[in-house]
Amino acid sequence: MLTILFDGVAYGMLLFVLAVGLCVTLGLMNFINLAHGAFAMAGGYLTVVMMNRMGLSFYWCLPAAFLFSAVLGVVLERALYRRLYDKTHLDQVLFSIGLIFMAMATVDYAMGASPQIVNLPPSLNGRIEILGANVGVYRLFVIAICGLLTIGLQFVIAKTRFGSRLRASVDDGRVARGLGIDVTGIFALTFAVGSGLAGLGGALGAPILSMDPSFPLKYMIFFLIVISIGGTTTITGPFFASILLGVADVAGKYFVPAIGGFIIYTIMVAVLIFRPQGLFTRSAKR
Amino acid sequence: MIFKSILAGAVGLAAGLQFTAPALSQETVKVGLIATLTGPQAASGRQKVAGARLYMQLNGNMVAGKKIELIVKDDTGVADVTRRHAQELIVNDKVAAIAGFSLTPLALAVAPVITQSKTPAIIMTAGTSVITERSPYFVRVSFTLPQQSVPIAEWAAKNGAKTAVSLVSDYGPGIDAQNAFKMRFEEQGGKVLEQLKAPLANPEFSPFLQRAKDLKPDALFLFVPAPTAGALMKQVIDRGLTEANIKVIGTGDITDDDQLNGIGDSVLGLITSHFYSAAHGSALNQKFVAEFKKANPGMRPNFIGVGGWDGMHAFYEALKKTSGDTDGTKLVDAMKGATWESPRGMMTIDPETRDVIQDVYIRKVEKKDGELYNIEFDVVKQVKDPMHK
Amino acid sequence: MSEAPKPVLETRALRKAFGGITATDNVTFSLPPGARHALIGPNGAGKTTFVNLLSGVLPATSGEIYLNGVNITNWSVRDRARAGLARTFQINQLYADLSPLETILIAINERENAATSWFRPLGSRSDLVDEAAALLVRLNLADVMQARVGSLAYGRQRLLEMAIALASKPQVLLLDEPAAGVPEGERDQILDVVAALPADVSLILIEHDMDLVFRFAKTISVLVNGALFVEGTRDEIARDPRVRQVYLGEEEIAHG
Amino acid sequence: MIPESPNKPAGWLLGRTRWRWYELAFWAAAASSFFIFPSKLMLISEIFILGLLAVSIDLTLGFAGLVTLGQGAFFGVGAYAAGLMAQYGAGTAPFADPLLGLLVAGFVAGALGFVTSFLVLRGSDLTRLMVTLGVALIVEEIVTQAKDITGGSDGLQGVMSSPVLGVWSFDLYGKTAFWYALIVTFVCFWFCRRLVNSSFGLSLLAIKGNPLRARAIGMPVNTRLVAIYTIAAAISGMSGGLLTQTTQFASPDMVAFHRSADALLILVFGGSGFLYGGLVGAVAFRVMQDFIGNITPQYWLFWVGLVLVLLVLFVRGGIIGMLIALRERLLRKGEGS
Repeated sequence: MLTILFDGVAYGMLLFVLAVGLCVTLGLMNFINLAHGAFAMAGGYLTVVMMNRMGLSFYWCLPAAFLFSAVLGVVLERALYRRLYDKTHLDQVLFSIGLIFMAMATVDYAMGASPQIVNLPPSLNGRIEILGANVGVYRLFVIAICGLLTIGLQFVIAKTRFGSRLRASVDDGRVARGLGIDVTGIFALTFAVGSGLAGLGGALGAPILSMDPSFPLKYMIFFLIVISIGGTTTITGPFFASILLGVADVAGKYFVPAIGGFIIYTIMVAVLIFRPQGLFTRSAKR
Repeated sequence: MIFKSILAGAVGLAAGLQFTAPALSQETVKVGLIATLTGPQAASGRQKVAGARLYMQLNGNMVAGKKIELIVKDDTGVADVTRRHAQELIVNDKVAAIAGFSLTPLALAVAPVITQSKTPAIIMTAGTSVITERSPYFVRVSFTLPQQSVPIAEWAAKNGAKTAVSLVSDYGPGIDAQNAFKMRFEEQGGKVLEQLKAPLANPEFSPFLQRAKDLKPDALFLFVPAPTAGALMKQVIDRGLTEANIKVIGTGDITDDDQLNGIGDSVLGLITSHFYSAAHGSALNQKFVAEFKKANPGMRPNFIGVGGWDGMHAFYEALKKTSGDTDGTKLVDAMKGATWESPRGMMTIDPETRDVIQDVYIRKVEKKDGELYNIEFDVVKQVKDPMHK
Repeated sequence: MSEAPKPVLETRALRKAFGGITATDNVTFSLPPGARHALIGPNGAGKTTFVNLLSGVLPATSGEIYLNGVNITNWSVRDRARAGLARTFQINQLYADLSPLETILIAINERENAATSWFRPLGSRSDLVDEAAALLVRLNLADVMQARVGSLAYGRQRLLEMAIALASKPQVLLLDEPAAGVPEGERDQILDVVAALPADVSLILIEHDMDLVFRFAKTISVLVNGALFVEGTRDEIARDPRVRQVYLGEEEIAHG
Repeated sequence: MIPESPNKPAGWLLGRTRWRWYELAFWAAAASSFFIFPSKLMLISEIFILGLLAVSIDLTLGFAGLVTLGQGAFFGVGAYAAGLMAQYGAGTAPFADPLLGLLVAGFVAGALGFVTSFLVLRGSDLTRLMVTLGVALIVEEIVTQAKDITGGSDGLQGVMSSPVLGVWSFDLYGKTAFWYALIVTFVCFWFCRRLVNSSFGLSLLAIKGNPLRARAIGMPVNTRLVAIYTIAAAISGMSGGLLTQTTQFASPDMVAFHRSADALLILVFGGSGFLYGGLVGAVAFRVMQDFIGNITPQYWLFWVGLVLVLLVLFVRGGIIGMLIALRERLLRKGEGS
């Protein structure tokens, strides 16, 4: 039982790292970037290339994936995304679907359509007993990394000057601008960090989820669910939403395998019906 | 302004059509190959096309005085596109036969078209038993899931497994495999504790695997479509099922030759049953593997690639037998009962069911020359699909 | 004016708070039939909030609103409109891509329950179209009847804004700064239209422009900080020193 | 477009709803494609069907301003409804009748549209996109899970409809399918055209343009939105039924996300809010797919993505919007000289 909970938490944590950047940038600029998964894919494939082709250690891949996706993010943001801030949501959706298509075809061209598999270093393989639960070492590693990241993010947002400016900008961009906060700059930085986190999530997920070119589309739905449940005003909302989603998905498939696939969608629609602003938004807004 | 757009559309349509406009020639016999070249199943499509092209490259494109032309179409894995391509290939390109079909629904979608037009359709991949019953013009050179699952069920029962759990992808072939496995395993005195089905588009197998693990069976039988197998095997290893003394077995799909090296050493020793291994010892297979690798750098032929090869072979031989007559019914009749040596070993088209009869091997994953291979160590000769009555 | 019998529109202790800020503070007010009433007050006095409460755009925090003696406090914007309470908006709420004719037809169709007709083409009810056209003629918009609303001069858009409200043949009409932002040259047209409104329509005018207020209103309420500061006839208000102090004085400074 | 005498406003309004020569030309071209491209009948039928789906999205998006990412749900439900009618009614004449099947498809999809319409009334564009997407995903799950009825991942196979009106059976060349799809598409389109040109259509524009103003006029905004959402769902369902009947099977990818996405792209590609945008977009999209697919079958997605990105960045109103802009520029130039 505990093992299932543990797996669910690990899966949820991974989803959180993958999706958190999207939540914050959505809240910040009210921009729907469905192509967020493409940044995760970039990180995942970088890991594949670094490990399988260049033979580098998995541990090097994680920071590299972060940096790679972050740079990619900032370049695209400056070059393309910023032209779309004042367009309608529909335009943004179409634009980012277009980007997804391009990313999928590019990866297909460069890396082939087969799923790429990453082999973990021996130190991360195997299973250990914790509190009577039999858990995979790698999942423990994922939880540890994601947990640290979450605490780190929370710290940055709650305690630093950048964090307070970010919060102000998310709360009300117009007022923040009026106060002389460089919302555009904050956004570019947040976008980069968010993309970088997605890349890191892709790298972390590569050994579990296997990378193939349809990754951004496959996970887009999960991101949307995280946002719609968690809201976009804080990072605690998406965090709890991700954990809830991970646990519900894993437990659902474990206990009722026949209808496991339904559970997450049902949760999403139920939340949107009863709490259209998200499940965790109000509590998170104090 | 709308008129202009119509004009533009019409001109564009015409421009688009030039590329596929039928260029009829009496000397040419066309074969339509409908493969999935984009989307999640793209890897299988490329194997198939590579196998078919390789056959033509090594055996020339002249058969019975006719030039064979292969027309490749991408169905993107969507059934109505498969159907439209089939219909257009038959009606416009006047192909003598169509071939391909990476998934069962894609094959089933063309059944009414080939029956109506009396066009042979050679199934190179899809593996649900029922397909060949849906039209008298289906001929299968690949395999059926029950055909692959029954031998491993027997092997498992013989090797001391009393209980088993099966985990398959939730679609036609998976259910076929699961049922055939259960049937034979229980005939041999075993007990299948639970039949688990994971959604076809499922990235996370861990809850299903955990459930299988918690049921503590002697054996876990797995089947998923080839491109997903890598991810599943990773999670099987990661979940520590082997350490829990559960014997992981399955059909060869999960140790797909194309991906085996990517999965890594952790699958060493895994036992599967399948009709093809790139390590098959015959001279023909060694030549096939070598040429395939030469023509497609970075790829290693798998059972789908060999299906592409044999599909072309079946057509070549049938056309020879009819002396170049491309009448669909005659071609299908010519294929019935045909026997030949494939890179996989000897195979026959069952004259009754038009389904493939072939040897099924029990193999173990081993390392050879620094690469992982499925090494065959036992064989069940000339297996018929057990589901056909 | 409280002695007037059977008010058309009435509020009792109406209150609206945004967080800690009270934008409308215990306003009890009544409007007799055929009234020509102006609501004035300094910037931020809560005039527009009050109109939004009356028309249902904002829900009241507490208190009640009555239309013809019926409690409409919890009615939707739409139900109030159908009951005869029409309004214009301080900032034009128009359809830039439609023509004035269509714009007016939308309102007339709703009034006549003709908007659910989905099969007959627009314009097949020539009686309704003629009525729309007549209204536009009355408001001096005949020449631009078929133009794109977005291409009209600002003053004419303000007229159209009023025409929409009139098209629903309201009993009570709330005019939210009809002349706001209209250049001097086009102002008279608006004043003429306001002056020529049918006598049986009860009017509430919110306005900054004192010329307009004094030319048009018979009674005036002054709102300060969301509360009703003073009420009276035009002359009473004009003479009231407190009003001069809080409001008119400020105006003079602003104008001076 | 040509203003008539301004003192006859009713005539002016009526005149704007009259059929124009270029509309007639469009449909004439559609019909004559039967003779021009006899080898592409299936593809053209598919274009009609896709175009009709896009037109139904135009009703909600282009006229009522509701964004949706899940029209595929209605399309798929209609597809399965028509398929099941034909399959279970096979042999028994009235049930396998394609026209009855189409009506049932429309009705079932409309019913689903009606029920789910209440979900899209609230919230922002973002929640709408996600709710519609969520509904489509759930429908997709149901279709894959309910194997006994829908055939699961394998889909419904061998759906044989009776001959249309008892006379024309569906043939291999797709001739019957072509005319059947064309006529159904035309009738549905004609219906939509009447709808948007009516008082009801005008009131939708009012809601799209400014819901606050519409309410202040006394318009029951939510009722209207429910109505149009339901109608659009029914039309989507009929287009889905058409696909099942002309291709003789139904499969889960008729409900899949890419259906909704494709249809939306097609609409935006063609230009939303013109009603013809969906049809023009479907033609252009398929031609492009065919064209690029023939050059590079593996990577055509890239070019589609690029076209989308460029479209969003540089073009307003899709193909039709572009043509209108071009026409206006030409007219202005004409006046200038």
